[in-house]
Amino acid sequence: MPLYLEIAITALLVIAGVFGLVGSFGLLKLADPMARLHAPTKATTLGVGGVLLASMLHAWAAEGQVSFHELMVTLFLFATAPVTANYLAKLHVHRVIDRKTLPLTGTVTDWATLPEKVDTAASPAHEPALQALRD
Amino acid sequence: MNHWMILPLVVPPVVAAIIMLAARHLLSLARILSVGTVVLMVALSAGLFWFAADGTVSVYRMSNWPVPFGIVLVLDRLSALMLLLTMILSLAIVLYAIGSDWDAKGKHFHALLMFQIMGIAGAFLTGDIFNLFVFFEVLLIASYGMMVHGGGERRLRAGVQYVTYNLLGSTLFLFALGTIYAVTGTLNMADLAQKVALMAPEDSALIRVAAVLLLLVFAVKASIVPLHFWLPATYAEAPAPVAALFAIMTKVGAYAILRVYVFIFGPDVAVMGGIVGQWLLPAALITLAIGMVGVLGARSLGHLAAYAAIGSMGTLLIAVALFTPAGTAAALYYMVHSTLAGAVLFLVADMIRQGRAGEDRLIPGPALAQNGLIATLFLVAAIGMAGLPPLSGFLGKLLVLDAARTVDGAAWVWGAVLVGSLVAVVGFARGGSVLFWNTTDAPSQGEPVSSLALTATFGLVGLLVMLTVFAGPATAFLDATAAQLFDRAGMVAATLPPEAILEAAP
Amino acid sequence: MEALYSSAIGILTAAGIYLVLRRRTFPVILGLTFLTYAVNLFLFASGRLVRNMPPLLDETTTPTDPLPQALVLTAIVISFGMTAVIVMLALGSWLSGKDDRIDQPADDGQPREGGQS
Amino acid sequence: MIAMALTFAIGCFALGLALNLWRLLSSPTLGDRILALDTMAINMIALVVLLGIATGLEAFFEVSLVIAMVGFVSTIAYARFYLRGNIIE
Amino acid sequence: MINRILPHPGLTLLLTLVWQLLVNKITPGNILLGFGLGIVIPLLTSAWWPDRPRLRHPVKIAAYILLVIWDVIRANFIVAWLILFYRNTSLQSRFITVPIDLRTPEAITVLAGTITMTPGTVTSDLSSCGRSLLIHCLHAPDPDAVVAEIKQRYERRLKEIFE
Amino acid sequence: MPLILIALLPFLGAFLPAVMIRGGRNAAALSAGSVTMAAFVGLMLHAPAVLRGEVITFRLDWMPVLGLNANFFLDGLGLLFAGLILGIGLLIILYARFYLDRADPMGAFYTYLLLFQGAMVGIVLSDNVLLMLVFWELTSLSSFLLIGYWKHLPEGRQGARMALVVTGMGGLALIGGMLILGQIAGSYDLTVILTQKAVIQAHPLYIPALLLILLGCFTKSAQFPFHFWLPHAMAAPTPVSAYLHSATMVKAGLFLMARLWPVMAGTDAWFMIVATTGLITMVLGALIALFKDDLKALLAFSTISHLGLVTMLLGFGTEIAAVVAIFHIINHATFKAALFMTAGIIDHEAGTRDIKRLGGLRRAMPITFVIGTLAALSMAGVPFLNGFLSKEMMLEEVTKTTWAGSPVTLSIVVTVAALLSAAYSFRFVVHVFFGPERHDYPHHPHDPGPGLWLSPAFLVVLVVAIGILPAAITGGIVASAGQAVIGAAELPYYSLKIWHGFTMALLMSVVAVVGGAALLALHGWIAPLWQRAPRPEAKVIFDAVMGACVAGARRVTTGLTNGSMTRYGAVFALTALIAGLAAWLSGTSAPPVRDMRAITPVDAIGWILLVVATLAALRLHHNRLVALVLVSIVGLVVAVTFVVYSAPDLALTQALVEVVTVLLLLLALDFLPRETPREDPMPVHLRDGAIAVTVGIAAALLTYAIQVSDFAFESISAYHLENSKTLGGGYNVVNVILVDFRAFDTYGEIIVLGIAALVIYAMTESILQSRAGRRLVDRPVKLDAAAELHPLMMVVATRVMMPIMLMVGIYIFLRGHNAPGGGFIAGLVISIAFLMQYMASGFEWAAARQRVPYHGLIGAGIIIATLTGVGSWLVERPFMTTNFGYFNLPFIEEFELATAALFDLGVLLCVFGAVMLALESFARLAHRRGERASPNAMDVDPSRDIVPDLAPNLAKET
Ligand code: NA
Ligand code: NA
Repeated sequence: MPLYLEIAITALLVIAGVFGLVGSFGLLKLADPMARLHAPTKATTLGVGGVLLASMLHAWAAEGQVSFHELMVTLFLFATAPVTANYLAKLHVHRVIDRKTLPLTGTVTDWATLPEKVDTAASPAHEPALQALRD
Repeated sequence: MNHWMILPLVVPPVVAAIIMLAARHLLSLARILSVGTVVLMVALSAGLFWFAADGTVSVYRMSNWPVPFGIVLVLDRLSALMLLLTMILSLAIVLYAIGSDWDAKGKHFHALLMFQIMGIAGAFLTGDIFNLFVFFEVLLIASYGMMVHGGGERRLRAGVQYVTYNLLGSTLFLFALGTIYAVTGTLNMADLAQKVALMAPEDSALIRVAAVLLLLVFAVKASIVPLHFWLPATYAEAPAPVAALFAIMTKVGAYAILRVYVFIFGPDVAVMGGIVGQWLLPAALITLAIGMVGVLGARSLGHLAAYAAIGSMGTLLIAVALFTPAGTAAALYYMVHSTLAGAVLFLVADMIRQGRAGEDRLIPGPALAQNGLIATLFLVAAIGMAGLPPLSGFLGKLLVLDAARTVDGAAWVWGAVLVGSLVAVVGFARGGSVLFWNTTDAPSQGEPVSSLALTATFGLVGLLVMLTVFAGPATAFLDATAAQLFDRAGMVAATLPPEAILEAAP
Repeated sequence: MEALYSSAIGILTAAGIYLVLRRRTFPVILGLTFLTYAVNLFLFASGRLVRNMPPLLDETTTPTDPLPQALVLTAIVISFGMTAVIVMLALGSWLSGKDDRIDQPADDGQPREGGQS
Repeated sequence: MIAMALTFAIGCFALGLALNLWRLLSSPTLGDRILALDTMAINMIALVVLLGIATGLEAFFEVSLVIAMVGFVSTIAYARFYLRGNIIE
Repeated sequence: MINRILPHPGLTLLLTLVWQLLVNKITPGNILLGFGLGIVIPLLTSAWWPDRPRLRHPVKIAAYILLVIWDVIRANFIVAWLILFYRNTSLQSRFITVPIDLRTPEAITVLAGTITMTPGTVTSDLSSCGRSLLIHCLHAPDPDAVVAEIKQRYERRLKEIFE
Repeated sequence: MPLILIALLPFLGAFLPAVMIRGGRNAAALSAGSVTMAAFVGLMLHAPAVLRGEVITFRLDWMPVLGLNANFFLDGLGLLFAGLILGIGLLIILYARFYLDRADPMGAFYTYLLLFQGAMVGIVLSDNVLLMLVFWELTSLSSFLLIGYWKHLPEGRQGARMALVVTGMGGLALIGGMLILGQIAGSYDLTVILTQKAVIQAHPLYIPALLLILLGCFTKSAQFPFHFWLPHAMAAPTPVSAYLHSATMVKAGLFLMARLWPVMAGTDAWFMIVATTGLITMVLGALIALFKDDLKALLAFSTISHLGLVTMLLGFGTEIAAVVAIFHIINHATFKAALFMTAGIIDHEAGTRDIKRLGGLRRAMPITFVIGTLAALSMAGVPFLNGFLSKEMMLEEVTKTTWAGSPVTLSIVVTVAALLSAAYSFRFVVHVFFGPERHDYPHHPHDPGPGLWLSPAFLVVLVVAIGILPAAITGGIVASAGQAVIGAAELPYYSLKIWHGFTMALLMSVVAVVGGAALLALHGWIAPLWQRAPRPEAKVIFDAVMGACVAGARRVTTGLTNGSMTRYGAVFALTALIAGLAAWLSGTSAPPVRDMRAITPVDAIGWILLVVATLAALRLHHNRLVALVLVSIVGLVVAVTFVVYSAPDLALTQALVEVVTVLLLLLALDFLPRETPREDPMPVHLRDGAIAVTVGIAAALLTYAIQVSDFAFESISAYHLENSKTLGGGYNVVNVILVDFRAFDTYGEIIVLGIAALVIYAMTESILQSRAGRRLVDRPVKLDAAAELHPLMMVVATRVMMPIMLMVGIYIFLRGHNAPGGGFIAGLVISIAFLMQYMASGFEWAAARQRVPYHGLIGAGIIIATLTGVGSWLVERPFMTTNFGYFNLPFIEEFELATAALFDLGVLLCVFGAVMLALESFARLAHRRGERASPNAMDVDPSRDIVPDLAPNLAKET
């Protein structure tokens, strides 16, 4: 195996390990639930990504064959991580965060997760107009 | 190769699949398919019975792999007998279910019945111990569905317990199978039989653990005390035709015990040291006692019948636990008898409930619309379950007592069987006199029993009579069956190819 | 390592049994799940534990015993079906009754609601 | 060199898993627990791929692919359940 | 005609590619098989994906992907830094509202996904009318800058790609 | 007529009355009578030969294996009893026709009666003791039906049960005794057994056999202390009492003692038990009879007394006593049946049978008076009546017998008994027929029609005739039967005549008759004393015992099976533990042969995760959702464990099944409580914990024991590894096992899944249609639920993922034969893709786009799998035999086609259909009434809603 490949693989593995660990550490260390959400969704993507890249390189180096099916794993992780994060954030928004501390939507409607609230002052006034537009 | 013997495992599931595909919403079509299939199965299993009756052992090598590397089905006298019994019982049950409209009280009765038949048939035919597990699961899961058919709180609750208990049993089954495989490296019953027989007695601990754990699994199915707890509520709450069909389910356990603990872990196998018989016999005696005490103390018809079933399993297993050809022949005769009689009892119980507008408790109520007829059937069932003459139950008991007289503890066996009969007689007499004699003058609110349901039940009674009248040929056949079962070398030679047969200890 | 593996099975079994002995359906189902894990691992180990030799003939020359794997696969599937059914039953029992207890009233001679059938 | 790096990376992800478990057990909110579970799945994917590199066996990859593909389904299901009470409606 | 057989050429292409990734061995047979499946599967699943957007500008898509990859790597370092070297109390976490002009659900999803994967931001919710995103920032001393960056760096590009 | 036919005729004819009753009561009676007459005639045709000393036999093999054969024989004893049974049976049939009320179901009565008759004839004609047992038990059963015939009477029901319990118990003991006897004698045939006297009496099992057989005889023949059932059997209609409970059935015990007399009698034990029991019974019965006011009760106790008398005679063990016993059996049958019928007539006509309410009937019922008086006097032992003769001979034997060490004690006691007997007999006559005429009867009494009195009259004619001409009438049969009983060709000297000269016996007789008359005179004075005297009431004791038994049975049953799953589970676990442990300890094990492997960091972390998650699940299991999360972790660890230990297929399966299971449990948890209440006290936890821990340790030890041991034989999997590629056509041996070597397991497994789905579907339907279903659709919406159902990001992500996942599914399916994967795993992947769609876009929306019904998929899967298997028949191979080949097409590298893949397709379809049907069913439960399906997949879709950019609502600024 050429040295540069070996170095590259080693570096990727070390970086991946570090980021993977940082992600998990962040999940433990960060204080509030929303902040914790940042740690794994990001750090681990590079963690796993690094590992997968190392795997691809290693396969190439070891068997002389290009291996790209690792990209499938990456694809899935990239496609699903935001959805997961979104769901968990909604969960916090709905169950943990005081809705008064949330910023306004800037529109007539509230955030989608939150159940209809009576004290949305603008809502009643806008309702007929909205209805008219929908029809 | 005899392709006929695979049909009981192929036709019912395909018919079930057709029902799912085409007759999901057409009860009448499902009924036709179901009855047609069962009739076909009766004919088929009768043919197989005839074929096996002369002692021919047919081996069906699935996927054409040499034994012991693939799965085999083995048709010998015993499996042919059990198959025939299953199919005949199923015919009565499907007719009763249709006649009593039980099959319309929920979805998919007939599809589940088809699967149930397949599962039971598979358990009887397979010659592979893991495949036996698979078929146990098939028949169990179908039975879960049939047991809760129609729904209702009590039934569902009983169903949860039934399933939980059997899942524990399945777990234990796998522990036992894992141990067996880890020790012997094989799953084929015949191969297992020859290898266990050749095992060095110095290394007996693990295989004994496996054998005993497996015994407990079968004990659950056969409802041997202290693993019988699932049965009373299950049988009492199950829909009647299903409870009647379950009469064969406990026999699956008994069959498995016979098959495995005669053929594989037989009483003469050095590595086993005869421990199975030593433990099974007391357990069977207690089972009989618990069952009969339950009959005496029953407050409801359902429990009366359920405990009678437990008691009859006790008697049956006493005979099994003798582990002699005579004991096994007695057990087989009693097995056929108690399956039919138990089914009759559950069907009659249903007729009584129907005639009493659902009242299940043993309390006085209005006389039934068909009091005399149903009372007669109840009498027949009670005579059968209590083992009184003139029905086959009495002959079966005599066979059991006769077989037991030379063994250690014969006095216990005799005492238990005879006192058990007495207690059962008392229990049934109490129940019957409340139900049919101690009637109030209020008009009956129940519905009359349909003629199809009656026909099905009388059909079973007719079989009991036949079993009595033709007890001679029956016992001769069963003697031969037991002899075949005890002939390990013969069965091994019939199942395994010559090159797979081991000569000496490895 | 075998000791570690065995102890894990022991702990799973213990957890399963403990939960099965609870009085509500849900923990009992969880207990059965634990028992399933335990027994699947046990059955798997009946071929003895071997690292990095999957029974793929193009990948290894000395593959591990494939038979227990096939058996466990069957067992996993079957236990999944069983779990599904008991979950449904537990649900049905809870919906048609008053509580999610797993206990059954004894044959106490009391009238039953709704009768049989 | 690669072997050492592999051991290091495996150690990192193993430690990460332990930290996730700690988070899961110590966390007050269910959201955190679900997140910890999700992170564990991801760390396991990494671990399995690392083992694949170490052994050169393709088989490990398949497992990581499948966990990556469906692992999030249970995460979403838990979250949905906690949000709505019902996961399919 | 072409439309009926090949209703979703982009998806077909993607699936063909996915097949090559899966089998990990590019051969004519595999390409053919992948392509065949790439045609059949979208036909089978088209009911579950109505109103599929038409993507143009493949170059822009590629550029966007590269941009995001770069940003993800950057994000990893930034977040790692924040995790390792910031005390929890000194992090200025907050929610911000980002009004969006995108209308295509697919585009909004890509935007939201990008935001989540990139530095210190997580897409948390959408307004009930779909006109603004709720973003949580791990450390955002200047929320307006974040809003501006998102709109400039990502939303603008996505609008070109999707709408 | 063959003997078997004589025994079976009543059985075969038993259904006739039940049918003929439609033609009226006469038709029923006539049919029953004809059957009996036919049997009687058949019997009598053999009489001359038997009286000549021949033995008629009939043999038919029934169960040769057991030695239970339909062997019958007819000798003097059999002829006597069969004659009595059929002859008196005829009279009873006639009597009953006129006795029974119009409202009584006469058809059933005659049916029961014929069943009984057949059973009785069977007993006395059986050559095979096992066959005899069959008939014996049948008499108990038919007697049960006959006693309970008037089902509205509680006394009838209770009496029937009591009789059944007592005689049933005896019958069961008899079974034991007979089996022992057969074992000793080496045959169950009486003709063989009866030749084995020496062998039997010397056998160590003689005493047990004797005790068991005597228990059977004593219960049946109402000997002390089992006598109490007989009076309660009097609740039966009087014809039954006359027939069963005086003339025939109760004599079955006597018959059997007589039958076995040649081999059982003559020992000290026999004498001590049988003679003493008979004596006590005789005295006690007579004493109680004297004070019974109910005519039938009086007769019942008198029957007990006379049965005791015969028992005593048989117990003496002398040949002459045995012959006397036979003679008394005949005499008792005639006068007692007549007396019962008389009592019945009185009851029928006067409306009461209470002696205190009767009196002076001699004028109102002269015929009855004559019949009753003659019969009663015979019973009292008055000369010129048959009772006198046999009593006289009995007394003669008594004087010759030493009992309890004294030659006179027995004589005194028996004389007292005879005296009492005379007293109650006189009382029957005097207190009923004599005294002032009374006019306070419920009915106006008068003699009945001949239908009722003909039968007793006939018997009384016999009473008198035998009394006067004993030798002429009964000489032959007594001799013949006597020979049969004592089993010797030569009879001892006896003479059947009235006058034997002045003997001790005559003196005793005189004392008895005179004393009896005197005692009757004192009756009015003694009776109150008797009534006040404390004495055990058999029925009370019996009821108390039975009550205690039933209560005990209930306590045992409900105490053991108390409905607690916890208990059942604990017993299960402990049984497995104890049995496993005992099995282990009972055997020996070889020393460990396998080396242990080192622990890697991955092992360690896996172990830690698994153990901590498991323990945490136990700790936190009350929060069900958290428990589920922890279970998921365990599942993940198990999956990784599989791949680490070389089982990628398992790992894939486990990971996928885990996801589906989580979905399933979450679907269910929506309806279930979220919390498990903390309801168990600490001791319960400790108990359960202790059980769990011990079982866990056992499981661990078993696992370890396996790990250190080796296969005792080479595993069959060596063959699989060797031939997977060459013969199975696949590199992935696990898959080849699943679809080829052990495809039949897989076939069963997909069927399990299919059934599971079917069950779940069926249950869903039945829940939805039940009350629970109505509650379900009306349940309130959860107030705290998030507003958004189907978030945009999820929907879009799913839309992209779904085709890719299907692609992956197909990939896994196609390559399964050679690499990890296959139909099952592919089916799960595809299912999850669809489930994701359901979750993301909603049930209605997603389901509306699903065209193929899941039921059909399961069905199709099963059919495809089956047809693939059946296909191999075409090439003359067994079910599921596979075939494969390698093919080349232009531009494409070589590829493989295998029939196993088709089977695997069936697996895939079935799995997919089953998973989807199951989860869809759960999802259907969630539907609330009035909920309309959304036409859109996502709640928020800006491309759909045209909402203006209205002014931001600044009012809510924080
Ligand atoms: Na599971
Ligand atoms: Na596979």
